[in-house]
Amino acid sequence: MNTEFELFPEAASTNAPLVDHLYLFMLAFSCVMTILVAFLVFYFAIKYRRGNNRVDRTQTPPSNRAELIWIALSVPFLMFIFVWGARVCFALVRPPQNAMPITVVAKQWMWKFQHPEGRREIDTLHIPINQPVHLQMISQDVIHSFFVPVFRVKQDVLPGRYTNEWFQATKPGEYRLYCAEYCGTNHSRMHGRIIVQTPEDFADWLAGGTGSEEPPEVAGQKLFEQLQCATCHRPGASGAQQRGPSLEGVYQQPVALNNGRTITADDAYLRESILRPTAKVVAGFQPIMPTFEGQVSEEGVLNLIAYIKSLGKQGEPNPPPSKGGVRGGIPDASKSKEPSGATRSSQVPSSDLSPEAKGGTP
Amino acid sequence: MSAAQASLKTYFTVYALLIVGLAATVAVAFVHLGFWNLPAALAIAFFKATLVVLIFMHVKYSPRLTWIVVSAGLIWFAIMLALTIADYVSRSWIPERPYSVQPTEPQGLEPPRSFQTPGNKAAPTAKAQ
Amino acid sequence: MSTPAAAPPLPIHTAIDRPHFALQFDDYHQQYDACVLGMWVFLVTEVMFFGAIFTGYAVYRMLHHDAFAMASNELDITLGTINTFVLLTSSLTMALAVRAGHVGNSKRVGQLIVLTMILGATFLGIKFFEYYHKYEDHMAPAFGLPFEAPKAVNDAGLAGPFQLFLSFYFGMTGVHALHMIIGLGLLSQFLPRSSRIAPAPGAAVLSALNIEVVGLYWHFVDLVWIFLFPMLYLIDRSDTI
Amino acid sequence: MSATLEAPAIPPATPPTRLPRNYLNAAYTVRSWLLTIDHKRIAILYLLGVTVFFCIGGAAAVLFRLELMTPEADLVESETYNKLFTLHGVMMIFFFLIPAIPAVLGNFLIPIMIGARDMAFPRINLLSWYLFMIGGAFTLFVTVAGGVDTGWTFYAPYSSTYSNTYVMATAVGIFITGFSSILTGLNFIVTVHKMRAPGMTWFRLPLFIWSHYATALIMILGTPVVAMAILLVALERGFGIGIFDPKLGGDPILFQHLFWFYSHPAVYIMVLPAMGVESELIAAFTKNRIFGYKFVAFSSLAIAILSFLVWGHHLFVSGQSIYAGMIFSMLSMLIAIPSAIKVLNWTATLRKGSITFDTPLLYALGFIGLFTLGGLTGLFLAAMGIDVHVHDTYFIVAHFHYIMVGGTVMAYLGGIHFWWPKITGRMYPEGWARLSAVLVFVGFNLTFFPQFILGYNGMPRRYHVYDPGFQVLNVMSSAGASILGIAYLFPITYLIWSLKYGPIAGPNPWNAVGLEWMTSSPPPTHNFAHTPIVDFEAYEYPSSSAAIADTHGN
Repeated sequence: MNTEFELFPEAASTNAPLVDHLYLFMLAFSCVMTILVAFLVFYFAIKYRRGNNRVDRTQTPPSNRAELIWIALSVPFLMFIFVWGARVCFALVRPPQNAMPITVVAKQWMWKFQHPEGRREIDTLHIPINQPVHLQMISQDVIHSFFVPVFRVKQDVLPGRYTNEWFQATKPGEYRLYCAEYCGTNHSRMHGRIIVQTPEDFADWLAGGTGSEEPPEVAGQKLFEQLQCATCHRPGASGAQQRGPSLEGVYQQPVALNNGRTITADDAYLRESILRPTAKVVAGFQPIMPTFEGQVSEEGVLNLIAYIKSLGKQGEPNPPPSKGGVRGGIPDASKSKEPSGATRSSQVPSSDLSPEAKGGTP
Repeated sequence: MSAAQASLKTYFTVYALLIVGLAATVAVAFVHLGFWNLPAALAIAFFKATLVVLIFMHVKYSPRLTWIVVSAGLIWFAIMLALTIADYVSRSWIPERPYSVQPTEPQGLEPPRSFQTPGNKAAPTAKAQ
Repeated sequence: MSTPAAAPPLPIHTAIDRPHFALQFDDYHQQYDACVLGMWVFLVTEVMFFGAIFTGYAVYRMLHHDAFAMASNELDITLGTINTFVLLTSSLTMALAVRAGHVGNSKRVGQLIVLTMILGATFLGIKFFEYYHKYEDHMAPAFGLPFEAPKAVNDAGLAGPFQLFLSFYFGMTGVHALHMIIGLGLLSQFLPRSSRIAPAPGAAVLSALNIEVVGLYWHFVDLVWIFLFPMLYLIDRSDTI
Repeated sequence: MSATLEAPAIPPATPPTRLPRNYLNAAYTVRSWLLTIDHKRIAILYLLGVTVFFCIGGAAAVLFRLELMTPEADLVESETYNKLFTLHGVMMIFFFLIPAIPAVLGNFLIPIMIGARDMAFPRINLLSWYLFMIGGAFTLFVTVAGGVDTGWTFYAPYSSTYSNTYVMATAVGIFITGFSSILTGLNFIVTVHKMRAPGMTWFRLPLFIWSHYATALIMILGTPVVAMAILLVALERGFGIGIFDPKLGGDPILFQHLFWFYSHPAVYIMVLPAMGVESELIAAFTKNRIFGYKFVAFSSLAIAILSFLVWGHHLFVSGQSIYAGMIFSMLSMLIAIPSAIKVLNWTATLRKGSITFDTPLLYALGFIGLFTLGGLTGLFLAAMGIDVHVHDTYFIVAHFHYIMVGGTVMAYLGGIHFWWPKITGRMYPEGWARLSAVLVFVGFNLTFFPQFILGYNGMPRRYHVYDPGFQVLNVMSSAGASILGIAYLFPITYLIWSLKYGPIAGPNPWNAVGLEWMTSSPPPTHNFAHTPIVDFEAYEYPSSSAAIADTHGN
């Protein structure tokens, strides 16, 4: 919480120095240029004022040498800044391999976090020091923006699509989190806190959780069974009665589609295949899977995806989650039977089902 | 000022070509060309459009300024379309790891624990200190 | 005043000794050039106006290709083709009217303008019939009307993009129809008036200019439909034969 | 500047011999004003409208600057605060910055500067004013009825589904005002192409005309796209046709693409005319030929063309792909070059001139300094690495205010003072004018320089409640805003005062070179007794032309 006046913001992440170096370089360049222009203006204004006729005003024939030199100098310099800026942005965008995945769901004027161990938080995020953290974010209503000034990171959180962000904290402490994209009445009250702790404190905090929150893949498995997904996606089954492609180890593997294109199965593809199944049908299967739009909440989808990721082939762990984006539309497995509302078991945590599903017919 | 007037015959030939173009574009739609359906439809539409612009709208006989204005309209529409589509096409390309800009491993402090995604069942246990 | 280069000769038949032209111009040629250039610059703004919604359509067609193909097959292709034919014919009659205007044969101009307006009205008639047809099938995605996509689309979970296509269909053809109505309004100024009102001096010359300008607008509206028809109606009809 | 509305701004019956027969005293009836097709009277009508809207936008700014004195919310509620900054944004951009210089100074001067009797389409010129006022009426109705709280950018999911304020009426208002801008642009292009006096070749045109021609190109090519984008939001909101709705598979970023395709070139619609005024002021008060006339002229066109290729730098963190971001970042770097050339050439024009420090030149020199700072901070934002951190913070607010207020408003005030004798035939009081120029410069810098620091510290934009750590800089900014607010009241008062008591200015009080100074001031209804034949170069000032006539070879 920055309560005291500061001229330059604190830097508390591995990427912050990269941004600061570029910023200070540009600051220096701007000061030099402004002083140069200001000096020239004052010098000429005073020297060539009308009253002063001791100065020679013979005109030299106009030559465009000065402008050409100016263009020749500025183009390479501008390209240099462009490349430097792009390199810094690449570092900000590509999460390292061993990042801790945290899911963020932004809602009008609050942030909901979920740790891989299942711990859920609202408006505050506990992270260990020196541990790259990869945030997978989605919004339930309007566009928000996850902005932590001391980490020098910002990424809009969009409704209907995952966006990613990563940082690695270097200094323990409590830092401010803002929503940077205007999102309505309490936009200015949608701030939160990032609490960076040493690994030991973080472990204690993690253990100290109420324990009732199971990890997302366990919640996902329950939801998977309760929605009878297994009838088509029977693990290990193959041959005639296989109506849906098996999901073991499908995460991040190339998937052939029935319109001839192949695509890697990342989070965005899995999410779209749950909500709009026949957008991209896997080769060799019929587009008969019903949509679950409106029956499963955002948290539910995230849990299902976590479960699918956990279905890695025995022994060989799945590669890490990578930055998803809007896929060109890939259908997923199909399912034969419509899940009837009656057989819903009660033990599924209520937040996984979307309000409509709980509240009655979707 | 379109001083030279196109003869009546030209108007009717252009009209005939337009009708042929219409028939062609409808026919092509019923043939499954997969990816090539769109370019074919666009090509026929552009052919018909250039006919209308050059003859019916007298651009063929107009001064050079009219040509510039017409092409400016096309070019600006192309700029908007191309740069917007460029964003949508390249969204799913995942940037490779920049070789030189590695996040500096802070010395002295304990190395980041190798955190596997929840794929393997063993929940990442904090290192027993 | 454009630089006093050799002004191209006036169309022979309309050479009237003192052509009536607006005060701020110096001669008829300058007014003619200015008005034609003005209309062309306005047509560029129209290209960008339609271009914006075409860009939106192109982006969504790329993102939801299958849903758009299914939705496009819901549109009635025969009515679409007839409509295009009607509009191309109206473009021909408009071009002939402009030519007759230059030749100064005002009786012929009146006939051709009436023909063009009839064709334009037919186009609008067919268009609104198609809208009504969609409204009946509960496929008009506006005003909170009941909107049910066909069973196959709903099962496939593509009801969203299906409605998106129809939103674009109604949006684009609606704006185009609005431009048609404005066009009909502009054309109505050339309808043959009763002979009692004596035409103002130089009216024939001015009407030749006005017809040329309105002709450019009408041809532009036809141009937009030339692109609209294949984009909306003919995405992929191969599996419907 | 803004006389009372019912009596048109006509000087009282001074002895007729003093003020010649001109467009102002040609007729006094209200009908002669409201149905005028004289481009000079339309310019005066625009002047009144633009000033009223500037005052409304300015009042909103002062109000929320007061609110931001304290971290907590104590002056207004959050909804009201959001409505205030939206009103400030919409009023200032659509109803002041875009129409100000082109519609007031451009309408008045372009026909006179090229030796024409009037615009190519005078009736369309009047229609443009009516559309502008109707659009303004819509926005005023919205302000009175309850305000709109989406910000001037109207981003899709919030403006189309989640906001329950008067978004629809504001969208219609801006849609109508967009067409006023299109018609003005259309008029400028056709007039410059077809209505130039004999001998007025393209390279004898004043640079004022070049920059307004480039601005007209942007108005023509950009405005229809935002008209369609806002129409789509209105369709989605009013008729339930989902276009940017993510549930239907729509993409809110598509709205941002269409919106910024216009809105970045729109910032060049705001600054290019100011550059045109700047060239005129520098040439007139240094009595010197503009250094590198052709470079300055073509850099206006280069800015107009390049401005359509760079809009993606507004979407670096909005989920746009990084590769598209790289294309936009590189192109955004290139657009800095034409602006840099203009600043270089203005500074070089000062060399070997004979400079008189009248008020317009004070505004012009202020423009050079502040526009340089504004332009350089633009380079920060073009570099993707920094923009990720400073996007949607006060760094951005400071950047565009340096260009808009430091650039466009300073040049607008400079232009109004420079051509005031030509518009009204009377001189303004020099002493008061210089004081207000200095006050504007000081107040401006005190308001917006602290915001650069606030921005990099991480204070987000559009925040009603902020952290205590930012309070010191916010209080400085609010102090500056009060100085700026008062400084803007000075010109309004002494210019109205000058209508009655200002000394009679002759046809060329500044003895500047240009067709507008060759006719009486205020000029007659048809600008020139007989159409002038132009046989002199653009800025042929006697003191410098003698030495150069032979070397120039004509």
